[in-house]
Amino acid sequence: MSQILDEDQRIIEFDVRTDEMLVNMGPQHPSTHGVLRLVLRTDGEIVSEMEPHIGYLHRCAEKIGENLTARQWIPYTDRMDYLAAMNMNLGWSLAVEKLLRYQVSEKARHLRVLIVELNRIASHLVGMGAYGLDLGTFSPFLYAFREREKILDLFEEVCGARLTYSYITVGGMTADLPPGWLQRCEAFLDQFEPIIQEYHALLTTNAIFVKRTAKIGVLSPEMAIDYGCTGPVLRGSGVDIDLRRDGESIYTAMHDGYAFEVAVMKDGHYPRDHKYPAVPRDAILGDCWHRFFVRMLEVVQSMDLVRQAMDRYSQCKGALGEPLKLAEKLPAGDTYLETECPKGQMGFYLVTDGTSIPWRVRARSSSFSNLAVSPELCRGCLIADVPAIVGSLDVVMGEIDR
Amino acid sequence: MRGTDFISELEAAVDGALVGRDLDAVDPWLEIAADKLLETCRWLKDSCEIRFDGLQCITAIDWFEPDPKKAAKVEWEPHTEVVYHLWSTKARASLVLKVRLPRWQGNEQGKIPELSSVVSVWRGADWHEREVFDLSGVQFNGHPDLRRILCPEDWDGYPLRKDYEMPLEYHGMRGR
Amino acid sequence: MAEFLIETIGLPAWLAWTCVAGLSAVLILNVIAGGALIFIWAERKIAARIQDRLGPTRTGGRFGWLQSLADGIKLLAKEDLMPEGADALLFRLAPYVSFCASFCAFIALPFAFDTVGQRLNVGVFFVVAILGLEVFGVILAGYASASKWSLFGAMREAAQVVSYEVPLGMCVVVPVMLAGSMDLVTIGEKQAGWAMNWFIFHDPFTFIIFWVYCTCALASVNRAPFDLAEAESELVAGFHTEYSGLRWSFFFMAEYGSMFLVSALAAILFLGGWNGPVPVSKLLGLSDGVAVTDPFALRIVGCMNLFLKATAGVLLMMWIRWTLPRLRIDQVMTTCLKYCTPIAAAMFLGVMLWQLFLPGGLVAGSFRAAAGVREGWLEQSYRKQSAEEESLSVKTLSRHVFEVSR
Amino acid sequence: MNQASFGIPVSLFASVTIDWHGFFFLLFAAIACISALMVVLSDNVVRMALHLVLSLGATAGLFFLAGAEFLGAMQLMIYVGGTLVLLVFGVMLTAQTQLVSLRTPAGDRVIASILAAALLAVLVQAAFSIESWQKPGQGMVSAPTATPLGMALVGVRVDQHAEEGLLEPKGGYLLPFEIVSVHLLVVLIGAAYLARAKRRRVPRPVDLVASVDSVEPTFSGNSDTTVSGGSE
Repeated sequence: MSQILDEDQRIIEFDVRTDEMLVNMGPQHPSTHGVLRLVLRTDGEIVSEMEPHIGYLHRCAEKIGENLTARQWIPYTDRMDYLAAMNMNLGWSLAVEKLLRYQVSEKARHLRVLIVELNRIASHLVGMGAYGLDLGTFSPFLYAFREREKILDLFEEVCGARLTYSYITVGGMTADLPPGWLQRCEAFLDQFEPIIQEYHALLTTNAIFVKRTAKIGVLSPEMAIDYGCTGPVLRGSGVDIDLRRDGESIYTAMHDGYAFEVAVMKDGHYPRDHKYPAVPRDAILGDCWHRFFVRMLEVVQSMDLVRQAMDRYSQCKGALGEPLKLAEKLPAGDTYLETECPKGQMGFYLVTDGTSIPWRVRARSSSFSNLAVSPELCRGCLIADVPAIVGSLDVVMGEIDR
Repeated sequence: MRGTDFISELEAAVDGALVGRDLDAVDPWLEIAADKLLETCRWLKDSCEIRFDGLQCITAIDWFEPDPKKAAKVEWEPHTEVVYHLWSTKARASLVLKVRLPRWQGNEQGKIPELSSVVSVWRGADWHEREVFDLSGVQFNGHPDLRRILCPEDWDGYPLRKDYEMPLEYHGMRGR
Repeated sequence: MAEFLIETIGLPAWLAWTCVAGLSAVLILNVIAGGALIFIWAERKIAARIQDRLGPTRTGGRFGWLQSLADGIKLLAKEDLMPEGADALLFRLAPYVSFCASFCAFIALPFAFDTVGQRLNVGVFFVVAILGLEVFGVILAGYASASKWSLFGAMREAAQVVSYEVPLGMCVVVPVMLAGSMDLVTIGEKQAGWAMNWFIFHDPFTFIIFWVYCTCALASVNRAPFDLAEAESELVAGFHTEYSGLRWSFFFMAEYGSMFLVSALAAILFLGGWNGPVPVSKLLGLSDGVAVTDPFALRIVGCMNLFLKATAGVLLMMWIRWTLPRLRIDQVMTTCLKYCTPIAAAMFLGVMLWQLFLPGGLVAGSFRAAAGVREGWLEQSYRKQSAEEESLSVKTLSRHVFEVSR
Repeated sequence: MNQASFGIPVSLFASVTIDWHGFFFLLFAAIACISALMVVLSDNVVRMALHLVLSLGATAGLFFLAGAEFLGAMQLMIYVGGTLVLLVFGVMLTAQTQLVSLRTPAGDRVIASILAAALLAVLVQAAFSIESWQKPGQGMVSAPTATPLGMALVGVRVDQHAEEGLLEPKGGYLLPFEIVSVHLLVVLIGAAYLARAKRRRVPRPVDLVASVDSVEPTFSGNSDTTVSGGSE
């Protein structure tokens, strides 16, 4: 503090100088998603400096990965982004299959798209509900969870678990769909369609919500790419990247034949395949509102994908195919594959030395890089904006700390 | 996926950088000399015609076989390898760079190897390098705030090294 | 009541008056405290219904109506702990200051014609002054619990309530201007008769002023989009983070008390207080229009009317709370200084001009009671007083003005 | 009075009469004086502010007792609601640890008490020299006090013109009232101008991330968590 005093007196003698307070938000804070601690240096209500402290949920999954075979590590990928466990399983399975140059059956491919997109809807619902909680309204959280419960029921029928499924594994799926599941999934999608408009009315176009999120935490496309932000955070800033379309060949092969538009604002407007609410006047591209809106569009996009996957899955003649053996021998070498998860691009790096146990396993988490940009966004905002900004990044601590 | 012209371009731009390569692996990679790393990365991001503007991930692999029996059969000798995964958002292309470092600086136990930080090139590298420093013990010179990110501040040892021993006690909590 | 005690039981005068005073005090306290209990249960039920769930169903009967009792017992049983850095005296005093401020405003609040604790001639002014006191308890609580977060909460709340008193004051002056007196009973009485008489339909300006009043009332009671003080997403629970058990319940009672107060005030000032939309009693010939001589039963009906309107106001507040997100502190301030105050001032001017140019109102009808006050006062001042009329002592003048106005 | 026997020994109460008006008068007067004294004597700044609020609140009570409801409500709103909230704000902001207790040296106390005693003597003598204050008050005047005030403002001096039937309303107090309010407005704008934060020409060198570490040790050692951080 001393060097501030001997500054040029003329400028600051009339200024009302309040001393800086170091305030601790978390790690048990109700608004931060999980155990994330934010140290705010505040000057009155203005936050001059924010530093996130992570590592409270670190379970060293990577060290354990060096003692388990590829299929035995699947449950650990569940616990990383526990809101979208299916996407995590898919990411790890595809990475291993890329190393083995193994091709799953046609039926398994469509089933994977179906299950993964359904899990994306569930994850975005939690994101939307928790964001409403950050801004002070409690009801959307309960509406979101009511719908999510229905998806979890569907998953429970498929693989017996509601949160950490370990359903998609290396070489295929652990089980096929139970009879009548497709009709129940169809029923869910039909009744879910109008409810999306409810969420738009309740949050997206709500005047107070727009006031709390528009022009807050504006992330420029260059900074987003520089910090390695991915997923809705990147698309919220207008960068047109979606790995399902421009990812690695093995990942895009899974989605070829599916018609979908990437939810991003291209030359001034979002895709018009459905009736979406208009963008409010004072929302700038890259602010919290746009990140939230991109997630809401992706829910509708995922619903289309699920419908297409259901048709293709039911038309497939061949057998589903068995997953690989538990202790499958892995060829020496290393491979890296990123898949499009709800929070962003989740990368798995696998280094093997020829035995069935990998030498080194590395999970590149999307929320890890998304959160890295938060000090940049929170500089100079108000205290009440910090949960709004961190909430809009939709971070999950399990994925960050691994 | 990298044409030979790209490699010749790279060698022309930064001489002595390319030390090794393997183009027919599942993910072709190039090996870069440790001291030329920062220069290469700056060239890749700014002046190369495929702009690698995104740093996906930095990983450190500890090539060291702890028990002597297997160590005899292994063909590589112990070293630490830092792997950079880059990708270009415009050209949708990805690239893997590897850098070979000794396990300990000057081979005496306890002094961790040095490497120049690429935070000045990609801001995203900040937290990735802090994690590599925290878990695998690689000192990144030029990093603005190199502290442990996942383990507590005063944790000793680098967990992801093959010869890492779990401490018996930490602030009164029993380790084993 | 006092006469009954003196004649029949033969108590000395002063004791009779003491009993009456004690009884009315207890009556008001229990009515409001009872109301608060019901509102706690109602809040849980409404929140549940809005969020597509059931709310309390098992405590006491099918609709969980004993939930408030269960809450009360839980709060009583909880330990009243105090943070070690806290300032003992202030920490204990704060809830009582807040509770008393919120409840002693009911002294001047009439429930039906002339059934009021103490009929103050400055009723409205007194209630607004007391509303300002409640923030004092909050500041003490925030400061005394010696934690950064509570201090933040207290500062925010104090800034908000103090700044919202300005537009609230302006909105409250409009009905006073229409009724010509600050006495709540007179204001209520002016809106007798058909619903058209209510001040909210008096002219377009008062209609807008009613909604500005609702916003300011919401803000000064710290509810719904303006509940900055206990913004759990940022400040955990604002100024009452450190309170638990009975002390915390005092803050809770104060909040519900002032919620009921503010909506009752809105009912009286704008929605005709104890007068129902249709003057049933006059149509049925039960009362001859002069409220003073109404039979006692009509007072009970009056109370019912006011309670219904006030409860409707409270339910509206609850409904808003469970649908709208929260505003930021600077947005709350800008709505106050940039929106509420200028609009209130403009409408105030509008109502004044309206009164001046259209004293009879658009529909020139006899029921324009407010205008009567002015003519009565002017004629009376110019007409030479004949000797036999009593001298214009303070008491006679006010009664005189009062009769002329009806 | 017919002695209806309700089993209450009515005669017991007949002798004792409590004059509530007098009782409350004494109560409020006592509170006002004692808390005024406490303001001077207590050394904790926040306690001082609290006692000041109590004494001003008690004077408001006295006004209500004297039937001047308008004045009482005014006192409550202006003093207790307005000024003191700002005072407590100021006290709360400044009363960090080192400023909370203000010790007055013994010498000053002696001089202060002498001065106070002299002032008190003068006031008491002046008070009792007015004969209408000798005998105790004859009870509350519960007349509506706001209406005549309002009309006095507009010009109809009800209490003076009672006799000759207020022929034509004189100027009243409207003009001075408006002048005072404009004056207050000017004062407000001046204060706001002085207190506004200057636009900085030189951005204040907020010592960025590095200094966060300097403060860090107080938090990171999770065994000795000092309370300086958030309460949780």
